[in-house]
Amino acid sequence: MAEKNKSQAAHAHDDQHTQEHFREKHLMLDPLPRGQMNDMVMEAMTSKPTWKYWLTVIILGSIVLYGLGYSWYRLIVEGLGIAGVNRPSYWGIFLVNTVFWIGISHAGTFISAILRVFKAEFRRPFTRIAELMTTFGLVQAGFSIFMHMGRAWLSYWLMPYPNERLLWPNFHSPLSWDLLAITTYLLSSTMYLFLPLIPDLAMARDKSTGWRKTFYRILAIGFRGTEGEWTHLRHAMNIFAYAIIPVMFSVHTIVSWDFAAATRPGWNSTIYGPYFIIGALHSGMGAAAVVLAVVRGTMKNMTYFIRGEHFDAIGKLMLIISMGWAYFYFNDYIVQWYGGDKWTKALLHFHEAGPLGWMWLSMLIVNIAIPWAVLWNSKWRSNPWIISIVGILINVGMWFERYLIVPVSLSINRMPFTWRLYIPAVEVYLSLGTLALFILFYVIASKLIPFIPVWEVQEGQLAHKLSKFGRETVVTVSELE
Amino acid sequence: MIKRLFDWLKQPLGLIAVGIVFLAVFSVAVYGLSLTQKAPDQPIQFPHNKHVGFGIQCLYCHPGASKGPNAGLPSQAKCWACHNQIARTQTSELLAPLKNAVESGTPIQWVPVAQVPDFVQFNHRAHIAAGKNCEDCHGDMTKVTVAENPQVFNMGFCLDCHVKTAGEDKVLLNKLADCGTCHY
Amino acid sequence: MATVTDLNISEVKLSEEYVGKWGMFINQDVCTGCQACVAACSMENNIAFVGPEDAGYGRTMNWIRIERFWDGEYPEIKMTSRQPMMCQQCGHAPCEPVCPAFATVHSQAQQLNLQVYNRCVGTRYCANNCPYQVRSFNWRDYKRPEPLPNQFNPDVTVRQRGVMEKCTFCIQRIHQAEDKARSEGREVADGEFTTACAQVCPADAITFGRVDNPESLVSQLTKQYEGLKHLPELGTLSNVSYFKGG
Amino acid sequence: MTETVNLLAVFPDLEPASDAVEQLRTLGVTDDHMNVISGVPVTEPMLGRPHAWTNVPRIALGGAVLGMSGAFFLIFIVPYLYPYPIQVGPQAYVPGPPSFVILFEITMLGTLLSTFLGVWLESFFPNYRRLPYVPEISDGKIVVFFTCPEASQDKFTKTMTALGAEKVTIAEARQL
Amino acid sequence: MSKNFSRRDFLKLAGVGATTTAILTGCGPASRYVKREPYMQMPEYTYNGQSTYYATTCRECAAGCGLVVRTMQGRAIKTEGNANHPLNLGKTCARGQATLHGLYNPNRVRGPIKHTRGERLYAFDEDPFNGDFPDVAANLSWDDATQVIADALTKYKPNEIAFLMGAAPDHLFDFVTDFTSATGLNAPIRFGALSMFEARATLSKAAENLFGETGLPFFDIGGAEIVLSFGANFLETWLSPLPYTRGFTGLREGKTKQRGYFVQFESRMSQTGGKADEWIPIRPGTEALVALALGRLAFERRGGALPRAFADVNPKEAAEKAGVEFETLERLAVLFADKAGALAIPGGAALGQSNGLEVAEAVLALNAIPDNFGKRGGVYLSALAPTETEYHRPASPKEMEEFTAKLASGEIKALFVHGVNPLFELPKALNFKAALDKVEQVISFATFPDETAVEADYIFPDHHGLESWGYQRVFTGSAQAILSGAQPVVSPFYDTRATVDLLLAAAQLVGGKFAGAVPFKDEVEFIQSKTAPLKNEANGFFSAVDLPTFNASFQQYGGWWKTESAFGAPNTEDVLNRDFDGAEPEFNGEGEFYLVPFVSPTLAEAGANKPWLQELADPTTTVMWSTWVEINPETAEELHIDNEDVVKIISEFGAVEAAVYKYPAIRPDTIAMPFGQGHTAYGRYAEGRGANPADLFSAEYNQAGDILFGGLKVKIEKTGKKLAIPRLESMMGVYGEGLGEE
Repeated sequence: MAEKNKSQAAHAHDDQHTQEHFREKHLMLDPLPRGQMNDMVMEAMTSKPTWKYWLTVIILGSIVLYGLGYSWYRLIVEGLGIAGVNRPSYWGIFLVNTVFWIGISHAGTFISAILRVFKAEFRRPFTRIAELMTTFGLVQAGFSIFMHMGRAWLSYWLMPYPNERLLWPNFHSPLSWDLLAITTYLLSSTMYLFLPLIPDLAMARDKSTGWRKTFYRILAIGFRGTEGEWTHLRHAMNIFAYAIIPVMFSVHTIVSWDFAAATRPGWNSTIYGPYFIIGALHSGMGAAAVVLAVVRGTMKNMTYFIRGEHFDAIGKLMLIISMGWAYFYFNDYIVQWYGGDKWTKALLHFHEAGPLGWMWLSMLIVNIAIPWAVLWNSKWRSNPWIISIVGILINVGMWFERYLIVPVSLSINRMPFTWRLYIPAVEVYLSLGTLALFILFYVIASKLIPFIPVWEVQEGQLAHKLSKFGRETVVTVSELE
Repeated sequence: MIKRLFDWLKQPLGLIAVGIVFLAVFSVAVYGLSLTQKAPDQPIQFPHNKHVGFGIQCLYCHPGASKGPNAGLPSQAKCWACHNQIARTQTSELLAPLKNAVESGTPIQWVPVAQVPDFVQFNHRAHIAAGKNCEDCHGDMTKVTVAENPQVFNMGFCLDCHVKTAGEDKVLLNKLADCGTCHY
Repeated sequence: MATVTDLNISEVKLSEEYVGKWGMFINQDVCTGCQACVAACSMENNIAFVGPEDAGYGRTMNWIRIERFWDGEYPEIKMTSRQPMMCQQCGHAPCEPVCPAFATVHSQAQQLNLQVYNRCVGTRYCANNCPYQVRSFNWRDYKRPEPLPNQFNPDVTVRQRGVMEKCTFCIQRIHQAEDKARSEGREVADGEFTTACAQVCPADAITFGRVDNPESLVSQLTKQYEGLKHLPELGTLSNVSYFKGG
Repeated sequence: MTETVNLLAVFPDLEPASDAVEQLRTLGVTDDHMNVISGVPVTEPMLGRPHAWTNVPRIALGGAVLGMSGAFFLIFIVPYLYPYPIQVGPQAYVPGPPSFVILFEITMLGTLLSTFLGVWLESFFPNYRRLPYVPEISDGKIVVFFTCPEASQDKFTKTMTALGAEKVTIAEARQL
Repeated sequence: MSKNFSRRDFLKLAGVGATTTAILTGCGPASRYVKREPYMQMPEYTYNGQSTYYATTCRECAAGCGLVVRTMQGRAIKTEGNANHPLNLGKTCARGQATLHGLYNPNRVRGPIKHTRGERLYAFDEDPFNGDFPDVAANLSWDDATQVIADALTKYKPNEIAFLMGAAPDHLFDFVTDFTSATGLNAPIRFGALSMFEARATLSKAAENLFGETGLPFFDIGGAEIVLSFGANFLETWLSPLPYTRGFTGLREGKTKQRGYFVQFESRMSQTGGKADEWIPIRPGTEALVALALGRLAFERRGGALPRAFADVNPKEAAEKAGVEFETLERLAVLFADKAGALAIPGGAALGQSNGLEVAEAVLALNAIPDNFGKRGGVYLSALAPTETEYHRPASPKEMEEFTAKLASGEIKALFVHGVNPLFELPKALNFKAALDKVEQVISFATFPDETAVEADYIFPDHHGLESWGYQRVFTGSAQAILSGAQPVVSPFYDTRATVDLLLAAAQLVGGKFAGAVPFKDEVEFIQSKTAPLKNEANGFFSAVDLPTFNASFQQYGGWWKTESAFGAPNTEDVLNRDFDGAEPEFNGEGEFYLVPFVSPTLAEAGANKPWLQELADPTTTVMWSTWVEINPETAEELHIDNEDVVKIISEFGAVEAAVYKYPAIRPDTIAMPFGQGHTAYGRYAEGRGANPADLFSAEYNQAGDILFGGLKVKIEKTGKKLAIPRLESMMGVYGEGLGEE
């Protein structure tokens, strides 16, 4: 009897221990009262900015002013000659950045739409942060496209509208598909960012005073949380979650068609669509990990919302995507190689052994070798430092990949008399400008937008329970919707 | 300090002041814009209506129209050939610039009125040969003094007429509506 | 008003059927690489010079370039036949469909590949997709100090920065000749006019004319020398034929 | 017509709120006259409320149709709007595969735009009028909002308090 | 995009704030309005917007090609070849095309200037593509100028006055010849760097020695079946490149029903050599040996008694010395002997060696084997121009040295320089600058602010060639005798004056024998007095009933020429009946490399100030805008020199620096450099660009008086600097550089 009691006590102790363990590990099993979570999020957002914050804003702001403002002004007034583009590398870093930023933007949709559709519960606290990445990234992509144009002030000609010239855009051109797709994607991802934000804005409205109150009152558009409002919102979000996935796939596929539809050696590849998508997710997930780690490290109360389990989950995705990317890259490579076209062979050789061979090699190392070497270990995966370093590396690697695809591949064509290297010039400033603007957007948004969708977290916490199956305590999730 | 300024601006008087400043800036901008849209003045207020009224053919002064791309402006020798014989030329104040120009041997600096952008390669001869009349594009010169452009010579204006001219003739339409007909 | 509905929409010509209108035959065997065509083209078409830095960086604006390669090793080395490359005025041009603004389109009347400067927004996609790499882009507003602009040909637009340009087969001369022939009520005769490059070529390596007329000199020469097209495997149906020679 | 009054009952949790809905119904308040305001999406079955009707999917469908017709316009009508055929390379005036791309993108744009618009239309957003509300909703409270005869206001208040309502007040329209 | 530049300049000036304004106005009509000035007196043959074409003569080199210039509203738009002109038959070279960039060059002498020697004639900055570099304004009137010349004519004794003129045998030369011979002044002397690099003196001397009469041989390449060229760069700048290029087309297109075979012997592959079916890199200096060996082998193949000329040579030894396989020589000898239309041409750096004359003679003698003299596909003597009785070649460098010595001795007090830029064109070794310093008064008639003009006391600019009247004798290249006519196609752009008019005015001012020597009203009258006798000549291209008609036709057709061939058949009796010792030349200098200087085919001696010529890719290396030195890649590897390394090339007489171009078609013991750049004045596009290989030359001459530009041995030294040479070709695509190791 005593023994039984003892064992029961031990069991109870074990139970408690298990529960503790679960609470510590899983946000969903560590519920806090809603009000407290609200306060935590509000505090993170409204706390008085430190000097470090202002310093960051000033540094980023000046990079944006010089890189995007002044350099772009020069680019427009003096022409693209101050950039490094030439014959035959007519496209340079601008297009690299476009592809890169569109790639980054894919992670946001992936996390908040695909994971929502598949009810991956770990997504809950960071859907917002990821969605912001979509919108902010797309803005940079758009900027990069307009920078790249020789006469950017005439870019409105690419929009279909009736005019006295009796001319419409050319819908045969992958670029005009691109423009439509990016516009669609930018609009829909912004809307998709906004819809789940409304309840949180309403929360912020209720919790703030002063100018913030006005600000959030306007943004919350009068949301109260009635049954009807929730129903409309839920339906809309559901539609969005499903519909935005093909849009997202189409965007990067079309971006890949800009290259794949061309007659150039190396570009003309049928695998480019999926290959670009997996590449986009690769860099996007990496960027998401970095952003999460930074948000967790710099903002108040975020250690509660963002935990090792989230990095763990992202790490798993990164590992899988890295494998997928390797598979697609190899697929593209072997088919091109096997085809034996002399120009394609020259191009592959140029990639590997040319002056930028180091880039090719490091691309393979950081995109494949490092994720595979590091991310199999769940302890390492859960460490924000490790995963964000891997994330940064993957992003560098993916940027290299795009660099190899755009200017480096352009160096080689069917007219060897024109082969020439591309040496970036003012593009570097403009690229840094877009990067700084991307970060600056986050830095500013961190003070204006509730980064954690509290209602979604609470919804998740309500749905999670610890249940006992026989002797084991496991997590169960009830489907609320 | 700034707060007080804002407070002052929020009250009705402040709002009115803001409104006035805004209106002033806006109208200056609009005026500036309208200035850029205006052609400079002609050196001589040339009365087209009178000259056409005397029965002078367009091609007399602008003979290039039937010969080549530009209609051309008459040389002052041509003006003077007639005006020399008109007594009033010697005294008229309006004609003083002409007299001065001829006597000093400096060309008159006309300001072209009807013009197409320089990326449009326009050829008068082809249009005259196709049976177009001057007034189809330049308007009725018996009604204007200093020439004005009745039309905005934009692409729609040109293309519309080209398409109408081609009518059912598809070969001609191909030719007339080809981008390379005007732009090269 | 005739609209396109009256026309046969699926009028796209198959490669076997395609016959261009204007074309060139280039006899590389006699081309001496003297650059007279480059100079003539630049003078005729108001092409900008770019200066050493840009020229050395692959930004030359010339619409025609003369390529030469090396064959063998010293002392058995030879220069390959000089290869003048200009826009091949493809019948099925890869550059055309990729322009989002319809700035480069196919002229139905002249069967030429047009570049409409004022419509160009400068995406440079066409240049990427041109397998012959013959398009040049106005990277800057290239300066031609006074009084050099006096030399400008008024029949050809002076291009602004940010605009793509390329060989037009001297379309201004085509128009002039056609206009003249029309006013005289006849067809343009073979050899009545020619492009600036063909006109100047001291070696008569370039011949220009109607390729749809089997009697024209260019057709005759193409036939006689069994002229070959560049990169025919791409199906561009170029209108310039080359004879490499030995 | 009896005078009615709008009441707000603030509940800390889902169960008492659903009980309250049940209770109200027995007290003769029809479903039309109640509403539940919450900070998390509580679904109708949880509260035992009838299914709320939404037109968002229909509006989305309408948008899709609109988008598709816009796409058809661009694909099939626009090439014929030119007074002359513009030919690019070897492609037909109405190119096959590219048309699908345009069709897809613009249809999706229509769908998503109208979905978004649907939310606004259906919820009468933006709405800056004064509305009955209590800020505690944001902190996870569930508010049952109902209309009852003025006469029985006390009875309703008591019932609600008994069911666990933290606060029962007259619903005051307030600036959100 | 505009004929007027207002919008563009506006944009450039605009600061950040002004950009919006500029764009807005740029869209508005105001920016489009330019004041239009109509003609005051419209010429009756012109209509606005219609082109007028004028026939004239190209003055870019001395060849004398006919041009038709398209003008519109008084602006010259485009030069085209004169299709009637027998010399060029409607074609031009690149320089002829770019002549408009001379006419409208941003740096010209804008009027008569009194000037301190050495002072700049235009502002200049390192970057000629930005900024405005105005020319020095005129500070004299033309009356003053006339007075200055009149003063010079009266102040100095006749033998103290000298005229130095360009190589072109034109009306000005005739005028000055008449003027000086009638007044006892020194006879004018003509010189041009091209004639120096063509070794024209050697070629004509060889012809004289072999054929017994003076004259410039003409080689009918078009009619030949096999052509052996010993360094002759006839497709580039040699003598008259257009007819020779036409001849080459004839060779290739097989007017003889068979594609002709072309072999080039030279140590560095020239543009011409690049077109050869066989390029044979023989050692510099062995050209004569190789020619003699080929002659002997060919004769042996044909059979018969070996002539004296080829008797002494040992072909095997010759092949070994020249660094050629003996079998190659044998094979070529067979080809040469068996073909009816065989032709051998001497030229290029081979003649600029101490045995240059023998090279020329030996190669010319080869033509005796097929005995093609005076026959189709063979060697002719060039037709003399209609007003000419004897071939009159420009001064050889040796004669220039004598002239320089005369200047240096102070014998000449006043020097008139026209149409030549001796400070650039003459090798530094001649020290013309020092000689010029000794001359009391230097008057330049330069159109452009060239080096010599900078060292002149007065500059009285002549019109540009397209603004001036004249005629020019065609000295070679055409079967017909041609007097090419020139007329202004546009009115002078600046305040310039024809030198003939200026000299006439000065002569009138001085009066006396000067006025009597040239009794003409103006330049045109002088020209017409010279062309008038042609009216009565038979077989003219046009005939005229009276003189005015003749003069009008002369202008309209761009000159006068005969319809029948005027080629001379050389007297060939003694050609093979002479001894050749086959000795190798002596090379100057200690260095390990033979230096092959060649004239840049696109720039030549005076093209450097024309931006489009600068931007033309060199036909062999595709280099633009600069000077390079060609080194065999293997040699470069041995010396650890890479592309674009700046090396110092040192001869005993000077040193220049240039960037290396690894040129695969040059002998490993040879380096080559183009002539044409290295200006220290001459306008913003020419100045401070590249180097001049003529700085390396020694002041030594061959028997014919040509400088030994092909007889130098030089050292090269690395400087450690790098200098990008802009090239059109891709280093990756053409040379595989930067593609990674294979």
